[in-house]
Amino acid sequence: MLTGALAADLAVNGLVTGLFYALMAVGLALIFGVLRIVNFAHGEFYMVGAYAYTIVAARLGVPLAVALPTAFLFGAALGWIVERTLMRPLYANIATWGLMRDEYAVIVTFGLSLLLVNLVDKAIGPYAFRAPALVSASRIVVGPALMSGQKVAAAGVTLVTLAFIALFLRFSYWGRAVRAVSQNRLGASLAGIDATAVSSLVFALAGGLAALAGALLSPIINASPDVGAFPAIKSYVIVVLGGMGSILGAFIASLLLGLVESFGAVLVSYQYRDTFGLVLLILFLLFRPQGLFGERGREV
Amino acid sequence: MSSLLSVEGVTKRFGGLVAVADVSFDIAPGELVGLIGPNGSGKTTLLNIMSGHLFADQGTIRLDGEPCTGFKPQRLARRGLMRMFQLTRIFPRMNVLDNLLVGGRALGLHVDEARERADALLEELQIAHVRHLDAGQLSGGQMKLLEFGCCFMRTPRLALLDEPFAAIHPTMKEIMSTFIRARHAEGQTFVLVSHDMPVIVELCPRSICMNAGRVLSDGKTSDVLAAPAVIEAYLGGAAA
Amino acid sequence: MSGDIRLRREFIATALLLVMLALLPLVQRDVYWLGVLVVSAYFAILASSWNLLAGFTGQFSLAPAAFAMIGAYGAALSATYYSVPPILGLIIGTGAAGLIGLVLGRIVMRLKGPYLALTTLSFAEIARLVASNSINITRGDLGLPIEGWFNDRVLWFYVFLGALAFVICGLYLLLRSKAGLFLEAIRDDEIAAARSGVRIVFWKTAAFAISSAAAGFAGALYAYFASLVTPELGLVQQTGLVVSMTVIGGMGSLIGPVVGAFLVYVTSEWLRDVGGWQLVIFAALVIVFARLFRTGLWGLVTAALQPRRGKPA
Amino acid sequence: MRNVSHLAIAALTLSVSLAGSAYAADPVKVGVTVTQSPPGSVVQGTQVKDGLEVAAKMLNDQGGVLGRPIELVVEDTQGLPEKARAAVEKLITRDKVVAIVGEHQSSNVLAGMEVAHRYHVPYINTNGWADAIREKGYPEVFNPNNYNRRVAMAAADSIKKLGAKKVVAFAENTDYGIGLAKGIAEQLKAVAPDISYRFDTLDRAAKDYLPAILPLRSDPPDVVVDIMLPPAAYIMMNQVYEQGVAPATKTWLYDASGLADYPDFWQNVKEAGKDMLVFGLYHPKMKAPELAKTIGDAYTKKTGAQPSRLLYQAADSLLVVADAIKRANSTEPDPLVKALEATKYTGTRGEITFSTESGYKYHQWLDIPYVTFQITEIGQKVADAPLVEQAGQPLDPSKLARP
Repeated sequence: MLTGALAADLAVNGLVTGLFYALMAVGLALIFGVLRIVNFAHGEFYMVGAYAYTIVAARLGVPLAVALPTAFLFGAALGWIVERTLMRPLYANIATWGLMRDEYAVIVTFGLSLLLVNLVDKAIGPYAFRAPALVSASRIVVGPALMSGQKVAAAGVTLVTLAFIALFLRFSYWGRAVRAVSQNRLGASLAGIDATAVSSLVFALAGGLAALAGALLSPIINASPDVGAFPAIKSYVIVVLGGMGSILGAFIASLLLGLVESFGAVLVSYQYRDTFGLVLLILFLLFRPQGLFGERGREV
Repeated sequence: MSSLLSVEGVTKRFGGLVAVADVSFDIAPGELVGLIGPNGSGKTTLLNIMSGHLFADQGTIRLDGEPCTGFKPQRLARRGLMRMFQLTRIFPRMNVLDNLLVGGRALGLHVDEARERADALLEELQIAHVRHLDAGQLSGGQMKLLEFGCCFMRTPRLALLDEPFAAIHPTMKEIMSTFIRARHAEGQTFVLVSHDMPVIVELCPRSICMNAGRVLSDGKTSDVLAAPAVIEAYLGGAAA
Repeated sequence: MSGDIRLRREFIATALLLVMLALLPLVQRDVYWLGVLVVSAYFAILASSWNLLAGFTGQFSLAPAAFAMIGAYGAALSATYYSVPPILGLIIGTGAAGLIGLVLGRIVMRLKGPYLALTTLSFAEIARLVASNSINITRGDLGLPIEGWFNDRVLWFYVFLGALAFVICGLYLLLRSKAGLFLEAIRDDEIAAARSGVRIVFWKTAAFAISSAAAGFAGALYAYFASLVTPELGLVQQTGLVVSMTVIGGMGSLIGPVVGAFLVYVTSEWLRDVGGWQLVIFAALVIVFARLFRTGLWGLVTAALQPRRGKPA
Repeated sequence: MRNVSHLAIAALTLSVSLAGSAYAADPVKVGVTVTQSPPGSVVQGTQVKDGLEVAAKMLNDQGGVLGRPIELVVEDTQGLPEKARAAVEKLITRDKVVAIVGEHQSSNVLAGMEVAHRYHVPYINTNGWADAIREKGYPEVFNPNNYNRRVAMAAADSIKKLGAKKVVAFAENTDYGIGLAKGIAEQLKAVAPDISYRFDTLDRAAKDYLPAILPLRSDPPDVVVDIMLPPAAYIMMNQVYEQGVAPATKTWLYDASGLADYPDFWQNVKEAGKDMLVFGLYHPKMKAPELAKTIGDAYTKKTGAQPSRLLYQAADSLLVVADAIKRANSTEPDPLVKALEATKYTGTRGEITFSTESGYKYHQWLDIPYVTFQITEIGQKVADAPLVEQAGQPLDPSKLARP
């Protein structure tokens, strides 16, 4: 039943979805690369971004060109604060802890996620907010596929942002510093790189990107307190597939997951489409922990 | 054959590097063998292979003549082969007494038996006063003593000690060497890895010197240390 | 103080706590509050079982709620399609959770830290998604209604309290045996434990299976109590609550999770009428405790009881 | 997070031997369960809540019932059955209400009425369409609102009149959605067996239905039937339009859920709503009793919004209870249930009576009026949307405007 037209449709839509995933996952991969932890509050950065954009654009009536960066900054600020207040102990000597490093990281980020979700739920309310679309066109032809203008615009912004991030990591001093620290924290700090500052930077960046993703999609998904849970889980899957900590891996894995879900939903099962990624995650962790491209092995 | 542990043509490669190259020797019951050699000569790798933490690419290890290559550490432990690590490994969030009990109970001692044994060890190693502290709070030396003790909760057939004396206070060093001497007198078998030549000379009747993964010399400690190859190795090691 | 003395003290404290709870119906017979206490007990069982994994074995699973859900569906499905009696349903639910736990535990044996957390989280999500999307079998999010067992709220309260006591006693017996020693050893240093001759695979898998079974037991019991089983039982947020309760009460102690569960749950119900910021407060508490008082409330209490021996915090 | 705190009340979803009947105290408390937060339809919930408040105010201005004012006790269900069930338990055990009204989602009615049945407290189903609710045959449950069988018949007739050969329905994964989707299947088999019909069940919490929609692009059906509620329905409609499936020259969009008169309809859909055919339970051009105007005006005064079917259904639910209390001259369950069964009350949509036949007709107001109309302009008010099927008359294709 898979006609050429349908296949093209699924491919285009899958890739676009993958782009959005990437915006979330890259940040998570950066954090893991530098700190060796999974941020279980990543989805809440996304949620905060969605609200920031919606409130700034819809309530305060600020132009979208301003609202989007505002969302990014919101997420970045949050990420920075989180790193400063909660992540510092991770570099401290943890031998004497009642809690070990990994447990601490999981509990704290997990608790943070609960905190943010409920804070927003109480402070702003459980209602879903509708955000103004980036463009009003409700149908645009994209190659073989049709797509809502909002989606096309969001995809465009995403592409630009990702390209920018890539250049930043590749060429800027701080970009190189980030890569150095994720390869060898000790070595990097011996080489005079401020690993702590890099950690802050990475958290801010990750927070900003996730928030931007939330902002871009809020017109489609409608901001609500628990809106982050889903994209977060997707990005966990992606980070594992791409090889924990590998940025390029995360990007490619994002597109891949997008395609897998898009085709799987039609060819395999619509009902269980969301389990595909999770099954992949488990299989990868068990049989190919270094992911598709990562070199690093599982910590045993 | 009377050998307790026999290493036959064991070889281990890491990528290009040959860490252990066709090493063979036997250890008879009751022996106290010093395993010496410059850094990177393959001592620890060899020990890891003997204790089941690494698997040899070639060659076999025999315990009482039975091949036990590829056995997991816990299985070898149950066979009475005890390993003390160079980097101390204890249970930081458990108190000192429980640290010892783990070994005893795992090797099938009854609670009370294990208790008595532990108390005796604590006295002998002079760390009885910290028995109820969490091991994580001990000083480096005390931790070493504790791990040392863990190896003797149930008299091992063979104790593999990796640098027990490295970087600890002389009195603690003394406690351990006394302990070793006493047990050796009772017929306990040891393999002792150390850079501390005086201790080796003092404790070990026999020594095996390795360099670049090979056995340079094996025999009476004094002869081994006198062997030109050995001296060369150490000087070379020093020069390098 | 030695490990088993500490454990015995915690056990006695827990026993006293349960006895006090058992007296509550004398003063409070309001069905609403009895219900709240029942749910608290439900969470206390979940937290205690999770604590066996995270607190004593160092396996930081994020699937306790999922196993409770599995237990609940085990009971509900067998009741719906084979109309088995509640007792049998309980056994089926517990068994199903325990069996799946055994398999999962064996699979994730070698995984640590974030890797273990992610794998168990994914498993939990898969379980929930399957439950909520297999509409023809489970009626999906609409939930599977089952015949309540009995209706007397006071009786239910004692059933759950009994179940909790049962689980606590089981854990106590397990932990004071050599198993407790081995599990803690594995938590602290697997290699050292292996060196000492501890059977790592066996004990880790066993702990996972037992913990899962206990969670499944709680879930199955809850199914008969609520008489409606929905996939929401397996939501990650439910796990979040279990973690919070354990951390606040005190991880790695027998009594901590129980205290945490009743404290967090009853207070949050009690605060419900005044704005319902309770969940915000508790989430914040979790972070504060993890950051500053890593041994939880119980740790603070014991520290206060014997100031001269500063316990590691 | 809500899902957790809801567990507590969920704990109370059990009958209790004590506290059998909600005994009355000044004032007369009536319990209300509505959706006030997602994933359920908040818009529906708000309309119902406002409608009930308008009706309550009107009643109280006229001196209440038995000389006592009516007090509404409102609980949020989030559209989740477990919470609905818990809410009803709380209302009965804690607040001692004399009756429950307002529920507007079938799954929640099915969960909540169990509790009401156990405590033997009257339960007025304000907007639960699922036939299963009636088929349970609970004496406490009354249905002065629409039922799936009726929509199914209407939809089947319309589809037949449209001369469709191939029909696809998108149904939400609820008792309402699945129930109605199956109902239409049965009716079509009865009236037009040659029409090929299938339905996809969509998760109302999902944000992306493309995987279900894309396959239709290559071979579109003649009619796409919507059996979903907002906000999911809006997302689905937009994506169906975005993919050029419907409304399109080849394909009609038939709304079987009465979407068009939701206040936020046009905020959420644009072109996607134009040319849509709507099964309507309310249209200003329908003839209605005096009371409708009174309530309608009060509602517009209170909310500034146009009257809607849910407003009238909500109002009638409460008015029927009040009427029964007056006739029974009591708030005790038994007399109340008896009085309700004997209801012959002219509410805002006509004379309400409850059939006692078993099956889907049990305690159902059988002949609630409905119409079919077509949205012909973006942003069009329901009032201006031309009727293509008058109440009680067959659909007239000549009145239809092809997209």
